[in-house]
Amino acid sequence: MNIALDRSKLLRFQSLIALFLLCLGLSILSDKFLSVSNLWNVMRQVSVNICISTGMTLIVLTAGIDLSVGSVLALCGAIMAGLLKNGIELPDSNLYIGFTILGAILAGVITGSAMGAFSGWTITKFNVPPFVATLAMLTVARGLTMLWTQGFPISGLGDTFLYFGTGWLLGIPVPVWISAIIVAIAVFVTNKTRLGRYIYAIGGNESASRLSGIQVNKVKIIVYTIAGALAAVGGIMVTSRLDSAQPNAGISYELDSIAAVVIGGTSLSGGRGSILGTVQGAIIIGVLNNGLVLLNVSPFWQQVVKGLVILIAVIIDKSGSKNE
Amino acid sequence: MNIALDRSKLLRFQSLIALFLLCLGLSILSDKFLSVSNLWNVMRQVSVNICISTGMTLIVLTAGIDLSVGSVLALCGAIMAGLLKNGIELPDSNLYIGFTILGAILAGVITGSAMGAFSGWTITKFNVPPFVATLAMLTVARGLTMLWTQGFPISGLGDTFLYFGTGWLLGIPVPVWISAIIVAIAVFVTNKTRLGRYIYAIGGNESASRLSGIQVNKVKIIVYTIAGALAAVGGIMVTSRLDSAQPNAGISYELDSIAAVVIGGTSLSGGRGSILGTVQGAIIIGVLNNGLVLLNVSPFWQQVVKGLVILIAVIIDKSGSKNE
Amino acid sequence: RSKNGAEEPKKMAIVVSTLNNPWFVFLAERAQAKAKELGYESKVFDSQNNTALETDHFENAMASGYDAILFNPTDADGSIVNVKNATAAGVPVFCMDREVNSNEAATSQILSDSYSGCVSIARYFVETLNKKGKYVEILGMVGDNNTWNRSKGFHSVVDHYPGLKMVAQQSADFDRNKAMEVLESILQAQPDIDAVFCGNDAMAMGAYQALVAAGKADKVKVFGFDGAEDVVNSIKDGKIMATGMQFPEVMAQTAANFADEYFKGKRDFPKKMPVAVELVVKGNIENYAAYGKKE
Amino acid sequence: MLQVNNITKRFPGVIALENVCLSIEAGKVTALIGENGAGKSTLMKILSGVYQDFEGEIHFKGAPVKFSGPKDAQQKGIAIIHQELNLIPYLTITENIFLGRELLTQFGTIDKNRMRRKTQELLDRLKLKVKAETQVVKLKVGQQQIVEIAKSLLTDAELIIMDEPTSAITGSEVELLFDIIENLRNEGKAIIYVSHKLDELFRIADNYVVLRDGKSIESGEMEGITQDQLIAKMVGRKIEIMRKSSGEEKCETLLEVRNLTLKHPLRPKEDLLKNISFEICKGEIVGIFGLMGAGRTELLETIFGLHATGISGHIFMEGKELKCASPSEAIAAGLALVPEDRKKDGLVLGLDVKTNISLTTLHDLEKLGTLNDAKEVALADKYISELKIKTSSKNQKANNLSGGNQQKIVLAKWLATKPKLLLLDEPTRGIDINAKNEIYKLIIKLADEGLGIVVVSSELPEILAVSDRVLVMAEGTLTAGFTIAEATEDSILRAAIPQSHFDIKA
Ligand SMILES: Nc1ncnc2c1ncn2[C@@H]1O[C@H](COP(=O)(O)OP(=O)(O)OP(=O)(O)O)[C@@H](O)[C@H]1O
Ligand SMILES: Nc1ncnc2c1ncn2[C@@H]1O[C@H](COP(=O)(O)OP(=O)(O)OP(=O)(O)O)[C@@H](O)[C@H]1O
Ligand SMILES: O[C@@H]1[C@H](O)[C@H](O)CO[C@H]1O
Ligand SMILES: [Mg+2]
Ligand SMILES: [Mg+2]
Repeated sequence: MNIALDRSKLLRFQSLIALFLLCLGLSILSDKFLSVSNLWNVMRQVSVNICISTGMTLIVLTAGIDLSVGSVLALCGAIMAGLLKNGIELPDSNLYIGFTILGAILAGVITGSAMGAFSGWTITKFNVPPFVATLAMLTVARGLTMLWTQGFPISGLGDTFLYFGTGWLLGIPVPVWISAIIVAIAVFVTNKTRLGRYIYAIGGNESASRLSGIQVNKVKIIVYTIAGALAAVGGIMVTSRLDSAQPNAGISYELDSIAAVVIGGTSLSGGRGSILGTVQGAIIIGVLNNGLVLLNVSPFWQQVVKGLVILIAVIIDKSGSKNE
Repeated sequence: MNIALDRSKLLRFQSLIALFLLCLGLSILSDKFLSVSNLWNVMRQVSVNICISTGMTLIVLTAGIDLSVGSVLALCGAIMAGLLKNGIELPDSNLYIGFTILGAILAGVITGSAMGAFSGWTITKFNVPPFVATLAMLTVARGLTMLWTQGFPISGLGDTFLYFGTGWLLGIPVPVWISAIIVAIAVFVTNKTRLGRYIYAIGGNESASRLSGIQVNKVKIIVYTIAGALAAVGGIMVTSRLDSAQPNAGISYELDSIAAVVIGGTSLSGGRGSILGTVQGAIIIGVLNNGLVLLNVSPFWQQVVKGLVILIAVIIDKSGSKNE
Repeated sequence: RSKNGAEEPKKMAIVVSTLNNPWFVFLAERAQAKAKELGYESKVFDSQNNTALETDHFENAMASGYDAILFNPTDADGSIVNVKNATAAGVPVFCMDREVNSNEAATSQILSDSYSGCVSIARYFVETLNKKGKYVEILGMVGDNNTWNRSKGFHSVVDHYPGLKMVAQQSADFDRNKAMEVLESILQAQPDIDAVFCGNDAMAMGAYQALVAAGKADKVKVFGFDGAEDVVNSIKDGKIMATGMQFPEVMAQTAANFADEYFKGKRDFPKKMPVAVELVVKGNIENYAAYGKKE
Repeated sequence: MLQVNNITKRFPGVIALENVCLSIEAGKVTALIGENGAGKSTLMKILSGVYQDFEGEIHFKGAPVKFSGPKDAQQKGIAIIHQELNLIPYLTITENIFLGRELLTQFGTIDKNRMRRKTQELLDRLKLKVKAETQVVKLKVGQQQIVEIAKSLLTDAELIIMDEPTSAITGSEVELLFDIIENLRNEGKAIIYVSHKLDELFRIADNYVVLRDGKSIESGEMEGITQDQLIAKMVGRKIEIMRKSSGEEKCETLLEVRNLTLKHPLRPKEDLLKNISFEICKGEIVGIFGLMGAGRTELLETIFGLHATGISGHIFMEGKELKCASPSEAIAAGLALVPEDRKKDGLVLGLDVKTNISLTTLHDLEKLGTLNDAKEVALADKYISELKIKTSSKNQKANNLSGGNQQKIVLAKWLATKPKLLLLDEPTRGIDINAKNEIYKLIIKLADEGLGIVVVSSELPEILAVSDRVLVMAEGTLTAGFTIAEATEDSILRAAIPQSHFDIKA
């Protein structure tokens, strides 16, 4: 009577078929695709999306959503860059505080966490739908970014800082390391810890979870805070890669991120899905972007093709995992 | 045992408090706000959002979502403008088909409906989550717009066509007429017809609806088709107002539209909400945009203020309608 | 760089900041046409105003063997890294229209000078308004450095005239529809303005339409920047006062020619080659067409 | 009227029905009985057109039929009350009852007034005192069940299937339903009645059909058969029906409730609970009886910390005052609540059996901050075997289990917390007689181990079977308390009938 395959097993294969077909097609169409350097290339490019989509997955698993990731990323990147470059000057007290790289990064991550926590707080305390709360945060964080940067990029952050976005370690790009570590932790948390279990339970049935003694609000706030922190980590990578914090960085990242989550098989109504599915979703999107360029598809056609391929990938997925 | 207030009554008041407070605040801060001409101004500006948000409301009521409204709007506008201005030329057969305004509009609306129907079809036939299906459509429709326009605006559409966006009829701007008529029909459909009833039922409990013999898939396809057609109507208004179809029209309209729906009290999980609520939501957003400009708030601060006000509006709403 | 020594045909990548704006579409199109004319394969990459995506494009372009990059950067600072990486890998980069803030990074930069372009517009602005009046400024995207180059160029002149009073400054994201809506609202608060200065021509057209709807088109003077088709026609009809004509075609063709010469062995290019922005007004409109001089 | 031949229905990995045959006569009530998971609901879903992929054939009114869907079956004359409520929460009663078969005006619009009138008639006939335009979400489970009944009565069906129609209703509502069934039978309609309440079957059924493990075992006439014989056919062996032998022990107070009052969340002038005081001793089982809406659920929820506002009075657990602020505090104090609506409040339906069982005790399964799989599996195995949960695997989704087995999972997850006081709200709703018996045994065993247990139930026999003491509630007040020795059906019922009923009659 062993009908039910282990859930985790199933999810791991969820979108692999689509990804495999995509890669197969691309490697037939272009001999450049399967080269080692191109594959690292793709992986480095998807790192940021994997990083923020990991947080997004946790949120979506609780049946929430976070539209603010892109602007929180921009804000945190700008704060890091600004502190690193200019420190804080308090003109009247003649005080100047300089920041080390670590200090600046910490400040950025704290900012991201605080923004996430604030969203989580409005969502749980005032019962504001996550869509609205994070839409408001999207706008607010973008505004704060503009205020902080006055609309100008903050550039020239020094070679050490560049390492996070452009360095290599043991033959693997640093951003890939960062996102891999984050994914590993998130997989561990979702599968092996209480918090992870609560996340699934809340998304599956909030009221039953509450009755089971789970502190639903606390868990939700934690999850939004984590997502904010991960957006900040994304901000480190983007800023470091460009050696510059762009005031309009991260625009519409929320769509790419949610797309990765959903293509990876996580249900927007919560309770079902996995981090590894999301990673596959993000890679599918990344491979697609890379492949369309390799194949020399014109930019206008690219959008049409990209839309259709995503659609087909999800359809293949669905039919592959029907017996779930 | 008369706990249940009439649903329709409740919803009609849902976001009025927030809207009222907002208007009160603005009329204190700026003496220009409450002038008749400014109010028509706001109403004209929100017409497009009301129009597409009406379709969005129907979709959200079925527990769906449509991210493609903005690009479908752009595509339909471009097709209308292109046909109106250049007709269709088939070079090899030496054929030229000219289009009247009515013909061009019809072609646009048919395009919009077809795009909507296609989304609905993929959602129901292949069980693709609406988020993904319409995200794909967002990309595809934008690509098609670029292909059709080759990236250049199509301008100079003639004075008659301008009437839809800029004309006045009986002292009321034509776009306001158009959106009012659409809202009236949609209110009628949701409250007085089977289709409306089924839309609520499907969003409330899809499997129970199916058990009641409702053709769930058919209803969904109809709803996405209507939303596509309404996006096309939005396209008429935008194109006509500008006397030009912009290839990048409608970018990120989906967020404004969903925000109007949600601020108006419609639940993203479906089954609950109303068209009139959405109208109020759209007006809140429109008033806010208008107010911030009237007060000449600096563009940097605008986004911060806008985000916070939306948040507060929803919180007021929630506490106002707690006894729902 | 092919394995057996036989030269593969060279390819040019054209990386532009966005295609959501006809001006850049035109720039990309012209570059592509010129490359083709010179006998090269080329491909257009759309960075969608996103510097990180631009980085991806650079990487992808190098991975798939492009030999030169005709480049319209998203950001003067943020794009430096991309340019450096490419030139370090032996792929020359020719900047078009917008610059990167580094003298060494790019092989050559063929630039449109927004700042001085707006200085000329501002002089004409002061002159037509007779040094006094109320005006509105409509900015482009606030996170875009072109927005500020233009605004600063403009204010460097206009701010010296106390009679000229800016009554509102709002952003409309380089978008025609937004500019119209923003100005509609501004007109409610400031019904008696004399002029509108817009950061690009799309917004100038939107502003003009708002004025038409409000019945003020003949009282309020509109100024744009770019030299887009609609605005050139409108200047002819006296609807819009002036614009700053940029020459995307010239820049695109120069960049493609430079790349061609680079392939043929030339290495010493001017680090910076400014392409002046010319003031277009009704008086000289006969010399101009959309995005350039009349043939 | 209806003939079913050799029906087989498979779910992935499970054969739910195997060569089932039965025949149903017009003008008769046929009882369909079987343990939880025997396949009753599955069979009913096939007969009402919900499942279309099965082997075997159905003859209806002499001709073979194949339904294309539920609506088709409905149009051909088969109506069903599903075991699981199938209502749309945010639509009104009227809208639900007429869903998919709305009455239209001559203009093609929805005829709200006519539908509302018809609905109100039906509701009046079923004595449900709510307005037809009330949203279903605002109804209690019992009231929703009556709406489901009303839905099936709307059209003139030839065959009416009732899958556990009384699982959430009590006393007078049940009587009403029986009257209606009687009328339908007299009109010559056929009725299939699925229930675990055997005494009901003896009152209304003419014939019976027994299913066991997806196979049809036997059928015959109710006349002449005894309850024990029926149970034996169902279970495959004889079982002893439990009854608590009440020993008088001295009381060591576990829970003390003093002057508890709870305000109505919306209408502050109204109290849902009025000045309630009672005690529970260690090792004692207290049954709380009341009619629908008496406030029993509210009482348990308040004790469990689900109504943080509007409370006055005191609750002491082992002498320490409980703040009633949140379930997690209640759990920490040693309380456990098995809620009335298992789907809404009890289970995470999309998760598997194992995960649901362990949800309340995850901190015990942690080692170095990591959940220990082996411990979790052991916990699940323990309760699956102890409570005889019928599931294909501990990794089966809770959603795919039969109703009774779902209830056992909820019990399991609370027993796992090793509570001192167990609050059970309708713990055997929808559970078969055998499983019920197991649960009674378990309740009694737990009490013997020193747990205090509160059993809220609408079934008098159940109350009388397990309680040491019976409390009766009506309209939010405690109207009577009996020791089990004093308690009689009559006295309990008398105390349960709200005072206002007498007022109206007087
Ligand atoms: N959708 C499904 N997927 C897998 N298995 C199912 C599904 N529905 C029912 N089953 C299985 O089929 C069997 C019969 O279930 P059914 O619901 O018909 O039982 P029942 O007799 O109505 O029980 P109860 O008295 O508890 O309501 C059970 O083993 C159940 O787990
Ligand atoms: N959320 C609510 N909003 C309004 N009234 C409510 C709510 N919950 C309960 N009530 C009312 O409170 C009273 C007590 O309900 P409660 O559920 O406690 O009764 P019960 O004895 O458990 O009945 P049942 O047998 O239906 O479970 C009822 O009159 C009910 O209508
Ligand atoms: O000239 C172009 C366009 O006008 C655009 O609108 C902004 O960037 C500039 O470089
Ligand atoms: Mg059943
Ligand atoms: Mg109850």
